[in-house]
Amino acid sequence: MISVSLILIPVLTGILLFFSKKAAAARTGALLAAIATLVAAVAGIFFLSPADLSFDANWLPEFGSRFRFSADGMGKMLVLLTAISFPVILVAVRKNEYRNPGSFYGLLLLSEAGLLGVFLATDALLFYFFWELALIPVYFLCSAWGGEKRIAVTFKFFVYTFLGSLLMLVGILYLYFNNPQHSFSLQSFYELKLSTAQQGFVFWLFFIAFAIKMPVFPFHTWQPDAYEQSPTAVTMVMSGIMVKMGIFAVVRWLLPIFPAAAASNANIIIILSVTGMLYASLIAIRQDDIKRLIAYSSIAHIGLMCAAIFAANKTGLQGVMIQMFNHGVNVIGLWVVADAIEQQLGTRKFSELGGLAQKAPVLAILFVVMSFANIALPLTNAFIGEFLMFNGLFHYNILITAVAGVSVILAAVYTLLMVQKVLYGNTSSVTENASETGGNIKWVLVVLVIIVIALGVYPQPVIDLTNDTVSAVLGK
Amino acid sequence: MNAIIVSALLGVVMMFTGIISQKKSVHTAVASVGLLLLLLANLLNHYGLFVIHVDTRGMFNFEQFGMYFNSIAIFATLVYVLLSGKTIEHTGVSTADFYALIFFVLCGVSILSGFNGLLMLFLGIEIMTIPLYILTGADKRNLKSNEASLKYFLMGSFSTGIMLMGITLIYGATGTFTMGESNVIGSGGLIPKTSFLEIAGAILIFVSMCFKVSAAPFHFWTPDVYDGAPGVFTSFMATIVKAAGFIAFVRLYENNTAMLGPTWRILLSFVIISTLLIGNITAVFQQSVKRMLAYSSIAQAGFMLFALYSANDLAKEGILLYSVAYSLATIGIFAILIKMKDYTFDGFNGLAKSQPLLAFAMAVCLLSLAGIPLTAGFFAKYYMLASVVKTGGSLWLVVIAVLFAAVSAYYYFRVIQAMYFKDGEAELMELTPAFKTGMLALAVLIILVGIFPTIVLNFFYF
Amino acid sequence: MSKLVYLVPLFPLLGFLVNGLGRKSLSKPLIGMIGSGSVLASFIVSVLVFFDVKANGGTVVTLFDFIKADGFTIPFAFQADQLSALFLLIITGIGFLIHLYSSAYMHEETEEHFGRFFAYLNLFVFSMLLLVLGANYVIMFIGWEGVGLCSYLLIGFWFKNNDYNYAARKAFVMNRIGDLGFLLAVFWLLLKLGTVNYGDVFANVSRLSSFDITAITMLLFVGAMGKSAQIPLYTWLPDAMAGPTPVSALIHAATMVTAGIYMISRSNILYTLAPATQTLVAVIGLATAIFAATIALKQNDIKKVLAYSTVSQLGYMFLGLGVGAYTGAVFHVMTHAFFKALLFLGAGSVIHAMHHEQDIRKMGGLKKYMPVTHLTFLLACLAIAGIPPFSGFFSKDEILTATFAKNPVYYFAGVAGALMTAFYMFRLYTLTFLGKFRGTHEQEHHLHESPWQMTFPLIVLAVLSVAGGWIGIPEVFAANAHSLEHFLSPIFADSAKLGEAHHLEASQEYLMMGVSTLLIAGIIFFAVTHFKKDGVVTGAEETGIGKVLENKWYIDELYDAVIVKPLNAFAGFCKSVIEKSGIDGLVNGVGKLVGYGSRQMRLLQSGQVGNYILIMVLAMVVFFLVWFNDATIYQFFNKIF
Amino acid sequence: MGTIQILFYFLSALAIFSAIMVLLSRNPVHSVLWLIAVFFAISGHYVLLNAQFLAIVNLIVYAGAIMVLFLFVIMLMNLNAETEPRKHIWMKLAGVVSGGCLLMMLISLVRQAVEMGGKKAMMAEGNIGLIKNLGHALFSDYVVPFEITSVLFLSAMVGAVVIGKK
Amino acid sequence: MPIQYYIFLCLTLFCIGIVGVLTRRNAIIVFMCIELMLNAVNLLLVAFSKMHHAASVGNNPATTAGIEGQLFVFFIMVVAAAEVSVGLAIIVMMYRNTHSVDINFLNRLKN
Repeated sequence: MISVSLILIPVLTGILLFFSKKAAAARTGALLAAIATLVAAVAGIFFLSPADLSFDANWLPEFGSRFRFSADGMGKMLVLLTAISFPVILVAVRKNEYRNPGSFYGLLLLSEAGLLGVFLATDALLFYFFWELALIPVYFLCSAWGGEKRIAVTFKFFVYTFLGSLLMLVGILYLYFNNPQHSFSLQSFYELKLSTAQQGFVFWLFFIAFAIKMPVFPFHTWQPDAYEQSPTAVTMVMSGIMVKMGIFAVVRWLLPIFPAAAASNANIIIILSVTGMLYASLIAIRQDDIKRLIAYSSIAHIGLMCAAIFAANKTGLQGVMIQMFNHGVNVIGLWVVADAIEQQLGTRKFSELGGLAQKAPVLAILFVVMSFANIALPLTNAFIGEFLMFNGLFHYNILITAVAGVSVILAAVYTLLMVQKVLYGNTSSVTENASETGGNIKWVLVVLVIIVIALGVYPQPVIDLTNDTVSAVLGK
Repeated sequence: MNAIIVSALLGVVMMFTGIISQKKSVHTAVASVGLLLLLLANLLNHYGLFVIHVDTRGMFNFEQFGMYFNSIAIFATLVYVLLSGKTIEHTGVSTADFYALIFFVLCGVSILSGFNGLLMLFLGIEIMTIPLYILTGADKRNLKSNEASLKYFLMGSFSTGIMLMGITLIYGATGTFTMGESNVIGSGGLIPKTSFLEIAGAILIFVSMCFKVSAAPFHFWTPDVYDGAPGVFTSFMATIVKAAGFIAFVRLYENNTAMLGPTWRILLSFVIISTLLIGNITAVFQQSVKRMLAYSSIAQAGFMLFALYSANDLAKEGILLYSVAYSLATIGIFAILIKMKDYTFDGFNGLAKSQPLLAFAMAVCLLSLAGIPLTAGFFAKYYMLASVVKTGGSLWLVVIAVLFAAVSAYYYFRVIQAMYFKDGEAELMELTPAFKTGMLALAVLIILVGIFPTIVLNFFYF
Repeated sequence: MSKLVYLVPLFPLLGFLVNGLGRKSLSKPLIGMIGSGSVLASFIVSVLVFFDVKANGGTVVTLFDFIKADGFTIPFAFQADQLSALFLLIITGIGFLIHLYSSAYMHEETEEHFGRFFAYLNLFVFSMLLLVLGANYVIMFIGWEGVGLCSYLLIGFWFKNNDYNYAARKAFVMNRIGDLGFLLAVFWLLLKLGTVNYGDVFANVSRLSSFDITAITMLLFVGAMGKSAQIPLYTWLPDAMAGPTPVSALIHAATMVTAGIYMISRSNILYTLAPATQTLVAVIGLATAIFAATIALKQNDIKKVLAYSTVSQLGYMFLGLGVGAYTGAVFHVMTHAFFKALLFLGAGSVIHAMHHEQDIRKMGGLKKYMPVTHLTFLLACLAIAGIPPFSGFFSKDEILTATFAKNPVYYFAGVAGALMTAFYMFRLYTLTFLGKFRGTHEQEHHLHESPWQMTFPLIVLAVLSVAGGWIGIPEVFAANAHSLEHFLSPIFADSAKLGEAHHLEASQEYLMMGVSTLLIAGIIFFAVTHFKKDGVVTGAEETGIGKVLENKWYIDELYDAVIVKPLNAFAGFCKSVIEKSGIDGLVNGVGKLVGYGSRQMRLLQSGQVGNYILIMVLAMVVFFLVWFNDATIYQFFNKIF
Repeated sequence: MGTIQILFYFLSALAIFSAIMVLLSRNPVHSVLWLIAVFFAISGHYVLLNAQFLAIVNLIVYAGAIMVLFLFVIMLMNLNAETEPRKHIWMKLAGVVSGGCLLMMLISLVRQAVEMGGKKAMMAEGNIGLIKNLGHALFSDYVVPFEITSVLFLSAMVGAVVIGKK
Repeated sequence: MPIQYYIFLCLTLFCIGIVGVLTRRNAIIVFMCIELMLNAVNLLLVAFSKMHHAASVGNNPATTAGIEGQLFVFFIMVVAAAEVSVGLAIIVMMYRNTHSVDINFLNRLKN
């Protein structure tokens, strides 16, 4: 039952918030709902029996589709990530002014519901529903509250992902009709015995959808623009959680259903991903905008995750699991900083920034920590994930790992470049009057930094949480 | 049969209402009540209660399917009249006559949903289209309306000629007009090639039916006519009439499992692809929302043609759902569009600010047309795709359709973008609270169907 | 006591947290005390651990399981054994002295930055301790990257200066290149052995093929190249002199840069089994030793000379490792830590006195102003030059002797490098302390000896520089005199078993020592007399080979032209061409194509009924044609999918 | 060749010739007249086929009522040869060619339709074309469509009124 | 007569009608050509009707087989009459507004 409340709390509050005119009420309401969701998620994951996270109700019996929820380790972890992220995001943007705050926060909560649904659904049709439900509010958020070029950019994003999900729908239908039980349930999909030829084509229908969402090179071009133009709160949702949808979906919906196709296409996909890692890292080096740099860095990180998934061994997959959580935390942290800077100084251009370390030392330190988490320094959370993923990739192919490893170096190059250009050096005309950032941002970052370090030192809880998924996926 | 008789009678009633009362609102009220009666009569038909018992001598074959569709069509017309009745009143002097014509069209629709035999098909189509020629030209002073009417009339008659030649050739080959006995249509590659006459006839009928449902490359009348006709009537034509065309099309082919022959599918896939291509691609560059909707209706027709392509149970169920989803959404959009001062995309700029409720309803309708989940349109598209996938092949066709569906998002979202994300003063004619409530109810209905499509389907299957 | 080894890194960590979080509210003396005190506490524990280890042998302390994934477990474990105990002493001991020194040296900084400095220093000590204490390669790697981080933070400590920041970044990135090699080696071990614990790895080397061992050792050596500034990854170290001088002393001379040596000594068994890698290590070490020495000959920045000297000395250590003289290398690490730290601190003292003037051409005659500094500096110079009985003599001699046994070419080249070392060190000494003062009057007026916090470490280190070598007196002089070798023998036991024993004749060894000492003394004499003369230092441009040397063989420029610039250009190409016009262009191109198609297709809708009907009729004709041309097209499509 | 054949050929030739003349006449009035000639020829065919009722109705309804209506309209508008702009020559050519293609296609189909081979239309015999029989069928089996056509007429009537109203 | 003759004749007339629709611009003439097409259909229907009659009359002289073809013609005529009334009304309406019956004259709706 608790899983349904996870969806219902944000949905109902979100709809209510549409009618609230007062900014303060909307903010507080959204925050309370997000916290309530977090409490429910924590309770469901850690304190209640696993059955409480499952839910099964009749929905469309004629279609063989039921309203099925249940969470394995990966699902739990991502639910937790979502539930943690939203309060964090809401606190971080608390001071920002938005037009129509009611709609803004309402849509944010709706997207949370969509994301949670994606992570919980074990029915293909339901999964598809939530997949889109997560997309639509984000589309509206970006288009209405984004930057100058928002309409065109978010529309590209929308059409891109919409196309992907339609292809996935075709794939889902194909599986459905090849399913003697005529059911959309995940379990019945797992039990399908598809021939290699059948897998080959349908695999790509799914994969393209997920690859666009992640995004994997060369399907990534919507991403930097969308991240740049979206309001930062939404960027956080997109890069912190939404991209995990793609990875999550590959692990849950692709690998177990199309093992043969996944194995035979692994080479192509891994090479694409690794190319993307290097490519995005290189481009990141030449960026002049914090948001774009983080966006490209995110592409590089996602590329590694995708490659590690298709390396198809337990270590790599374990790394992907943990990295999904960690990347979410880290990238949200970076966006928080980027937003703090943009809100205060009105620019994100490196050429106009510099010397912030003098003016805002606390922010600077937190930023540096997040940056080092971004380059996976040991004892930060990302190290564990990258270590395991590279290790998994190494089992797949030594040479590819070595090439992919170059991105580790490049990551240091661009991240430190960003740190240097923003924090160090002398103050510019823009940063001259900068001051220390607001308390909410500080505390958000402190919380994130604590998570970063804690999971960097003791990652075992996350590994244990997701172990069942890893064994299940690769056991098939 | 009830629907045919009652709608014909109501048509006559409307004519007399026009004589008795000059008040236009009375006409609308009478029409609404009439539609309710008609709906009731048709529903009674489901239970076997007839107004008059008629022995049709095999001219009709009233099945559940057709009657469900009748109910949908009548219900959609009711929604249409409730939402756009005011505009009909403003369109010309002869409001009552317009309603009478609408009832006659409904009579034609009822014939098409129950016809058995090519004679009734022909008569049904004529009864349905002749009033439309008039409605298209209803705005007599408007040259666009004149032009549309003339074009529609000439091309419509031409296609009637083609259809008649087709019917004749089939008659020549089989000696009958009844469909059960002539298994021609669609028996496709299975029948011996010696029956060239039948094939030729079948192709000609196919062509003229494609014309009626505005499938490319026989769609050319659609944009011009939809654009030129008064907005209210475009709304009617693009939804109920078009859906009826599809029902006739499907019924023409139904029970002919042999139609799954490969050659028919070549023709159909050619028609489907070109319809999707022309409808979607051309819509992209339109500046007028009305004309965009005309092209979009072509694009939607491309999707509906899948029901013919797959020709299975799912397709039949799907075409019903598609009719509901598509008609409701389009009626909703037109209801707002015809209240706009400016039909271009820019005319919608900033609508969300001045009329949030209407913008919301409009957005829901547009999302439904685009096939976004949680709206009725999703399940409509779902059914169409599913029915083709179910046939076990032709995945390539589905993928092409999906690509075009993504393109369609482009022009539907342009309206949403204009309403929500652009600044401007969207100007509307005065709105009644009832209208707003109606629009909201429509949006809720669309969402409801989008979540529980089985409500609609189960309702029809009792 | 060894069980409490985790206390050793704990104190600096606490110091880091206290200083880092409280840097705004604590006073400078308190910060200094916390910073130095925490390291002192570590030192005390280290001493206890050392004696425990000496008495009872090594032990492994597992704190918790760091990563427990499929097929392997990586414990967060500390290993207290002879090697790590020795390094603990060096790190905490010298670390403490340098902390003490810093509390005076950094006095000009504001509280906040003062606190930050000590926090970084403590963090560094913590990371370094993690590096040497880790009981497996992953924990070592944590420390390995941690020290890189601290190095980055400390080089860029004065973050207003973008050159410093650049140097910091360069250091980190070059280290990362090495780290990648390290990481790959760790993966390789995990792949083949499923463990990274030293004990398990070394016990199971037999399960590795010789190719595996060679690859792993090569990759590890790449890591060492980065961290220990060997060719080709050495260029960051001279630049790292941008950091405060105590940092250079601690990180870039005494401790961090020797991490590579530590790692290879730790893995000595692997290297012993990989002769190819050993050769590579020796060659790279030797090349670095000589190459860096040549550059040091012509440098005028006091810290740069020392930096190249460090690179060169590190090269010697690798040479030692390469020829299997693991004890010698570790020995040299220790003595080098003493005298190089001393040199840097002395240089710091000079710089402090000169108000941040680092150019030796503007110094001279400081002897009379700074007696303590001068004396300690001189002792350090003698130690590094290898004059007996100073510490450097013993350690360097041990390495060179070992090389002779392996390959005389190494030996002669090594001696040549030692001569250069003596030359540039005494050039530096002479120009700084002897002759006349060449700076401004202003500077001369302010010249003074440094406070006790700075001189005390100098004196302690001077004592160590002189006497530190006596724990490793060659066996030639007295049997069992080499106590260090005995102490470390458990660590290198396996390698020793495998390595062929090649002892030189005692007479030959005496001869070599004598000749090299004489040569070095000669060079020192020449250098002192040559540079003592006035007017040796002119502003004139160097020419020929001198110019090349002064410009460090143009290696930085070469790297810039061959790697950095092309990479940047390629990145720019990716950004503006491939991304914009290529991939995004393709995506947008599809959109544009649709738009174009739309505009063209619109024209079909000509508005003329005749055309419409014409197309209909043509379509009908086509339909008939299709029908009667069989189903081939359709079958074609269905075959594809 | 019997009378019927001669008549058949004559009427066919007349019909085709008149039909072509409908197209070729520049003056709309002439076109109408030629079309009436076609209708007469077709009525002649009906008579040959012994479809007396249709022959009469064709003359009355088509040649009589409908064509007169056309004539009225044309005269009302005072159309003559000059009022119709000529279509572009290429358009005309395209029209003729595509129409010709369709014809050839259809004819070739019919020629291949073996099942039509040897079948004959009954000439001047058979009584199904008589008013008695037709009327009987119309008011028994075909009464429903017959009634339904009334709806068609109603709608046409309403339509004409709507359009005609000021 | 062999039925092919009728088929050929009617198809020819039908296609002449199509060509007329394609080549003329006068709305009335175009409409007339459509009527020509309908008449071709009518004739063919009657011919087929007699053909089917001829096929079954041998077995049963009293049969009315084939009569539906002629009835269909009757309905076509009815429909044609209705169409003509509406069509001419539309043409007249257009003429009143534009004083032209050229189908290409009105060309506002395109693209």
